[in-house]
Amino acid sequence: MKDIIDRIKTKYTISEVVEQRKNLSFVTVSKEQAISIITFLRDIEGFKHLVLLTAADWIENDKFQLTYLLNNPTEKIDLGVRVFISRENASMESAHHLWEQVATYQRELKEMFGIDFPDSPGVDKPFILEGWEDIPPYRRDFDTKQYSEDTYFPRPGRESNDPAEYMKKKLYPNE
Amino acid sequence: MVGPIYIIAIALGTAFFLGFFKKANRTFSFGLMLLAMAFMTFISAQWLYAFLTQNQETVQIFTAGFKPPFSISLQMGFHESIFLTIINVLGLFSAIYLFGHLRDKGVNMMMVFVVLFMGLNVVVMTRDLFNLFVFLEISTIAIIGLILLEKKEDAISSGFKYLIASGIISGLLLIGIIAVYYYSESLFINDIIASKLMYVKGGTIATFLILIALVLELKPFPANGWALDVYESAHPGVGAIVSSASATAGIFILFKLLPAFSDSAYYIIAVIGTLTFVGSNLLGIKQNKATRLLGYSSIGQIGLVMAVIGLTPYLGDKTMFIAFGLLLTHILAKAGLFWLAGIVKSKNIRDWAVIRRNPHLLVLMGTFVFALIGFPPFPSFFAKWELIMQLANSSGMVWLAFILLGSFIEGIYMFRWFGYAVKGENKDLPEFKIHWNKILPAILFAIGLYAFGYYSSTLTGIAGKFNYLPLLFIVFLYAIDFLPVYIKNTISIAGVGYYLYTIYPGLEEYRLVFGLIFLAGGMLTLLAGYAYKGKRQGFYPLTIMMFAGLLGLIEAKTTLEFFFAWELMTAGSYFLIIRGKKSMPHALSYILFSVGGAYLILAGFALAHIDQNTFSLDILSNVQYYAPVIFTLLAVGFMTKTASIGLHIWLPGAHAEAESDVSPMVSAILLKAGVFGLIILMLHMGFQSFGNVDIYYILAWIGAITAVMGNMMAAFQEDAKRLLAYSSIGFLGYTVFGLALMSHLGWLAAISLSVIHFMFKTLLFLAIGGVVWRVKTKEMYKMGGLIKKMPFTFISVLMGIIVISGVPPLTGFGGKWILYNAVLDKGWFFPAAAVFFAGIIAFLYCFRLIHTIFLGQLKDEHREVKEAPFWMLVPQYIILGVIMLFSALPNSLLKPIGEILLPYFPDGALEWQGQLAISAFGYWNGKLIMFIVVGIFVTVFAWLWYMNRNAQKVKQFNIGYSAERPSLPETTHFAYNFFAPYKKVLGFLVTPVISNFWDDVSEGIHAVADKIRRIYDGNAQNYALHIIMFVVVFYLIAFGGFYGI
Amino acid sequence: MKEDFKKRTVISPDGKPIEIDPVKDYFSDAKPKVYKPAHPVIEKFANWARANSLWVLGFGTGCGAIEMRPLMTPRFDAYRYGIQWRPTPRQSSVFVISGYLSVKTLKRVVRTYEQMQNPKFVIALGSCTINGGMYWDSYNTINRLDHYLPVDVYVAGCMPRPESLLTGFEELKKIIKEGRGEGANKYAENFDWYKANQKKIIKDWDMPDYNW
Amino acid sequence: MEFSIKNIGYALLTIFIVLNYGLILQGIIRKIGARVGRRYGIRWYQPYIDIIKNYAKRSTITHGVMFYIAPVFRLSGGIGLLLFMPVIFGSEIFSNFSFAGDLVLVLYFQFFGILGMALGAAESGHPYSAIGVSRGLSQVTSFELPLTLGVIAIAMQYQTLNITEIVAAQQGGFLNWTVITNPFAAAAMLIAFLGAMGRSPFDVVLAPQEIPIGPPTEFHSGLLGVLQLNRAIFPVAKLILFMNLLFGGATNWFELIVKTFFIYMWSVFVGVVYPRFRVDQSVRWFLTVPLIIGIIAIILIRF
Repeated sequence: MKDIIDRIKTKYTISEVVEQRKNLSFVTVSKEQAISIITFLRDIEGFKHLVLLTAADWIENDKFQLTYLLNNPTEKIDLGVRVFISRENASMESAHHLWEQVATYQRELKEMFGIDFPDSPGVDKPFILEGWEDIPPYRRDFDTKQYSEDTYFPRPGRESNDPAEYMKKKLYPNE
Repeated sequence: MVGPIYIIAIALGTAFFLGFFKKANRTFSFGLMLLAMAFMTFISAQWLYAFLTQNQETVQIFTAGFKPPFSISLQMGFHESIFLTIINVLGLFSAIYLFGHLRDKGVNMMMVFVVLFMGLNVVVMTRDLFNLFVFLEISTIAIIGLILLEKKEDAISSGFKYLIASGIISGLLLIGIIAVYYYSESLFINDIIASKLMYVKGGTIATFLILIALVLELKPFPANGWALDVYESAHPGVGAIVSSASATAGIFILFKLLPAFSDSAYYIIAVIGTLTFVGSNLLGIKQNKATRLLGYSSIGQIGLVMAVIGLTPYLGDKTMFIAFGLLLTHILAKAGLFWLAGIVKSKNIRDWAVIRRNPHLLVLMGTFVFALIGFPPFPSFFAKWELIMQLANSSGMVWLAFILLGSFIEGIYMFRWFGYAVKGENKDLPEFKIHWNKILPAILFAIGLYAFGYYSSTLTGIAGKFNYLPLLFIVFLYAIDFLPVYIKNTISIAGVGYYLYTIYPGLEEYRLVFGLIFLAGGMLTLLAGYAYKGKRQGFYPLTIMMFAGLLGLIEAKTTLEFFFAWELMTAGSYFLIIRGKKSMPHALSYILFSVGGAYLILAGFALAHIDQNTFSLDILSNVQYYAPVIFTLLAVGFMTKTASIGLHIWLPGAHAEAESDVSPMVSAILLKAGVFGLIILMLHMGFQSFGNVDIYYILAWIGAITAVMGNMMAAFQEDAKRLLAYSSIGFLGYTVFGLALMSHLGWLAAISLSVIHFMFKTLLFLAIGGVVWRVKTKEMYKMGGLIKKMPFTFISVLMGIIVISGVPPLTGFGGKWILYNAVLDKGWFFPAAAVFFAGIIAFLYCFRLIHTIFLGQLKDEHREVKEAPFWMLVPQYIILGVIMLFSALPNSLLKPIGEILLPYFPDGALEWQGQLAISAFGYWNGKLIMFIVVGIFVTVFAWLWYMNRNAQKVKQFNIGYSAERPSLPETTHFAYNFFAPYKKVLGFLVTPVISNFWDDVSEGIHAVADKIRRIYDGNAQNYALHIIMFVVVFYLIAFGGFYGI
Repeated sequence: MKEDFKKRTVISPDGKPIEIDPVKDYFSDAKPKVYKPAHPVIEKFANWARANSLWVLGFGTGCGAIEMRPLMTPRFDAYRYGIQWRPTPRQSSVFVISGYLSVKTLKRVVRTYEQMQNPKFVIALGSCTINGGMYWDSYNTINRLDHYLPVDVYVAGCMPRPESLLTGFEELKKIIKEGRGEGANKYAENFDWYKANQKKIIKDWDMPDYNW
Repeated sequence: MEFSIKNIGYALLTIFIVLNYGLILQGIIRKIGARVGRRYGIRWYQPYIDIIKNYAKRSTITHGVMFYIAPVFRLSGGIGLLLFMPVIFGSEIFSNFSFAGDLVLVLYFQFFGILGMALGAAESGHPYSAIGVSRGLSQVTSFELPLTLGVIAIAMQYQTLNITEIVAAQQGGFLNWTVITNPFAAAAMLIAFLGAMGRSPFDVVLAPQEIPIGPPTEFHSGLLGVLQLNRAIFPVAKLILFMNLLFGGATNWFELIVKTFFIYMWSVFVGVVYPRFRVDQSVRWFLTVPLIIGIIAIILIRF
């Protein structure tokens, strides 16, 4: 694992390395170099399989974090490539030319986070939400509870309990 | 009476006199020349008239005052007068035709022209061998002059080749003449004949040389490359002269000198003639230059005439009639075609589509082409008929086969050429102008063809008089072709109706049934014609031509009349078929199969005619020899029309591409002609077998396989009309099977199925035609849901398919029931099982037809489509009425047919009790079934309707679609490759093995033609070599084999 | 709206351009009807038959679909109560909404419900259909099914066991026999209200108001 | 024999009996199936309830005229098939309209309903209907060939197409039954019978999970009710046909019920044992084994 990261380092800049497990590491790279690094990993280092592409909203830093989780089936190791991109006009280079299925991930990210992937096939087509008009629901500034209350006719009288509290009260009422 | 010597005098005088007008006034010179030609024509015609009407004796004219052998003598006899008239008439019209050309080229050309005809005249008349040689040379040189004066490079080159070739020939001829003179001491032909030179030692070689020279003069295959180049490059007017006039003279010389040769010379001439006929036509196949193609045809035709002369021992006193018939047709038609080639000026036959800009020219071309192939009513038809009859009668089977083969091959390229003219793309082709002087001769010649055709029909010497009334009606319709459709349609229907009315009382038995199918059916389908607007140029004469042929079949009492009608029908239907949009290749394969089939029929009739004095159809009943062969020939011939398996490949395309109202004519009606033929054949000839093999059993299998394959292929079609066409093939398979059973029930099934097939196929083709009319496509998967737009058409189709599938209570079931009983009676279970299997397969295409067109999803484009034209629906609903009548009262159809069959098949008839039919095995009451089924149906329907009277009407996408909804009608309509799983299993059965086979045959013929054609490389030396080699080979064969020993 | 449902112009065989509005041209736009019950005697008999022949539409809308399957097995054997499964809404009479319902699924559910024939019954299975259950604050699942479809029987629980579902069916039978199973008519009567609720959350409404 | 008004009464009686028998048979067969699977299964009278339920549906939609009358075709086909056959041998009452036509009529009348149903299903515009019809027709054509061979063999054996006479010839003990006297023809026909009944392995036409029950996928309410009536009558009519041809007919209703029940069980047994065939598989199969058996039957009868 280490030598792989070293080999990447000879060519590219890696800003942070996190070794999660023996066979799982994460590297943080710049937006510009990301696709190039992934291509290198796929073609040279044998990470033939894209496990997933996902995003996280770091609203505090005004960033989205994209994670490309790659798998090397022969070495049985995983490597996550993290990219931070700006929340404003979030956009990232498309990787669908490397794996066709990436287009689907990117479509989902476009819908749920509003991250654009120019030139990705069908990226603007609705994925799960048909005709969504609000801000993308996975952004942390979207208040899902509020939205649900405004939209879905909450039944009056519904009580929500914290399960732990509730069970504690029920099982040990005297404590 | 003006003496024949004046012909020479006038010609010479004019030629001489013209010299004075060098450049003065060309039109005047031309007038003078024309006058001379006219006078020459007049003289010869006058003699001919005298011979024909006044018992004129043959006249001998001696020049220089001595008697032969010391003088040049001319003879004017009956034959001479005919040939002279032909040649001079041709000369006269050639002159008219060449008016502009001759005027431009000047007096020299005119002089040469006159001299040419003088030469030809003398060649015909002279009785002096050397004189013959001289004038032969004169005319040859004159022709070369005509060619060379053209002053075009290829013309000069070909003239040069001609020169070399004729040099060799004249050399041979001259040596021969010297030898003859040496041995017989006379040049007077009568003396030579009398001297029996053949039997003088050394005389053999002399006559041989003359014979070979004369034969070479006629351009035998393959030593004729030079002639082809001439035909191709010379002015078409000159080509006409070479092809017609000089060839005529050449034939006459041969004819004249024939008695001088030994009897085996006949054989040689026959061999060379036949070889030339077949070989030249074979090479013609690959041609696509019009004039060269005509050249091949010319050579072939002259070869045929040569063969006829050579076959004199077989033909006896019919030789002259045959030879004249063929020659006359050849001259008129070929000259006409060459002239047309001069008008159209398109070298490539593909560009002849341009001729269509003037439909009358097309009519002329059609006349000439059909005359050449030997269609009625042209002289060649009668000549060929006699030829084949006589050949068969005197056991010339091999000759017969080869001549028919050659004729067939000629048909291939002539019809291909004609097809291009009728159907080719003519948008970007250059304009052409028609000068009166060019078109007039062609028109007169065409009229001449018809006139001589009529005249020859009176000479056939059999009692049967042809029924020319329908033909006159065709001419009448042609004359009023400028009128709008509805008038012509009314007239046509009235004409057919009137004719039916007049002949109805005279029709009996099965002729009545088929008469009604042909004529009443014709009237019905013609009704649909009212739907058309405009003029529909040329449609009505052709339609009536087909119906005239069909009714001729009904009325025919003799084999000749039958064959006449058969050919007429073929020609008419060919024209109808080729009218369709993309029907050029299909029409070609149709006509080729038809012509091929017709020749088989001809051969069959000829063999049947052996040792019988009459031509009555009854000769088939007491055939003397070769009965199974005759049966096979005729059966295969008729089965080309019923499109039985192996002979069916012409049908789908032809029927599918035809116009909406033509499809029912050619499918529902025309195919019955084949059935009718088979019926006549089987009734007359009875049981036949090859050794132990029962031909009828084979026929039954053919019928069964046809039924299975036809239906199977129908099920896999995407094109609605093609589907119907294949279904016709299948259904005719049942009919053939039924006929092959040779029992009362089998025939009852076959004939009633014929009637039923006529009804439902007319119904379906008209209905589908109406749909195609509206939606402008034949691909079924592009339609769908049309029931809402065309409910009336839908009902027609629904009834039609119920009848096809044989589901009770409609009348189709009757046919199935009878067939079952017939099979149990006969015991041929395996073919029968195939037939019933085919009946079930019919469900596949029936459902597909109605589903993919009328049910399922309506397409965007068809949302505003209207119901089919009213006049298309009228005949459909008349037929529907009749179908319902026959369904409810089956004995109204079956009982009369049964009574017709009773005299022929007295055993096993159905017993009728009211509407209850009882056979040896079962029973069937059509009326009762109808009542019961309708009763149940109405009851259930009334109940259901009451239950659901408030049903909500919904639209086409309101379907439970797995919680989604359809988005496009195209993707929701399940139609394309509908029976995919079925195709996966049984698709191998419908791989186009048979089409491939025929394709291979045609490829093969083309390849052979192409190989052989390479000997014509355009090199004069090679051509000369060919001639020499021909002589050598001929010599070796002649002296090695049979000649003079 | 999908491309296929936008207006388009095609050329007819005659060469004339035709305007096609798929939603109008290809779908019936009739409103649902209220069907009056027949004469009480007949209706009672009919209701008995309806109650004893519950044809359930085989459409699992949420996680509860897994609870329906055991009903077919020998352990629970719902057939003995006259409960059978049909593959098409046309022939079914009971629609079991099995658990949470996302907006996307709701669109299909509405369409399918409307394709069923009157009388038709809805069993709402699980808490999610009652008040949203554990998805009560989700941006994408509904909270109350009865705002979109008339519900005959609720089966509470997360998830209810198959036995509960069977009890629900028995309850439905009771309701039908008593002549209270008029959900379809209720839907037709309050059609505008239901439609307004549905359209409020189904944003790309590309179908006619009532899917026959 | 002539048609008279009392025939209608007899016909109604026959239809009534057969309808009830058909419905009960349906229920019982399903019950048996359930018991084999250790379930209680439906109540034996469940088919009745289902039919009543469907008629009690209040709303109906229609896709067009053909859609509307397709069930009518189907039921008319079923009833007609039944009425054109002698149901009880020797009984004037239950011979119905068999005097209108013979075996050939019965064979071809089967298609009346099939064709009408196919057309109506197609008009619904549902692609699954059309796919189902395509499969159905393909399968019908293929089993029809061995059936035809069998029928020809039987007709030759008895020298008649009259069903009553065929039954008459088999009287006098089971050794006279066609199934004993002409085993190959019987085998061919019994195999074709499997196809005709449309049960597994030849039930790909209806394939509920794949093309929601195929052709009738759009039928509902009263229209479906009519189809259900036919599903009760038509199989029984076919059973009676095969019973008449192969198993000596029946001289009373009890005999008929026993015989048809066991003939039906034949298709049930096969259905339980074999999984579903694809169309191309079943077509291929019908055109091999049963076809050969049929050919052997013909050869035996011929020589």
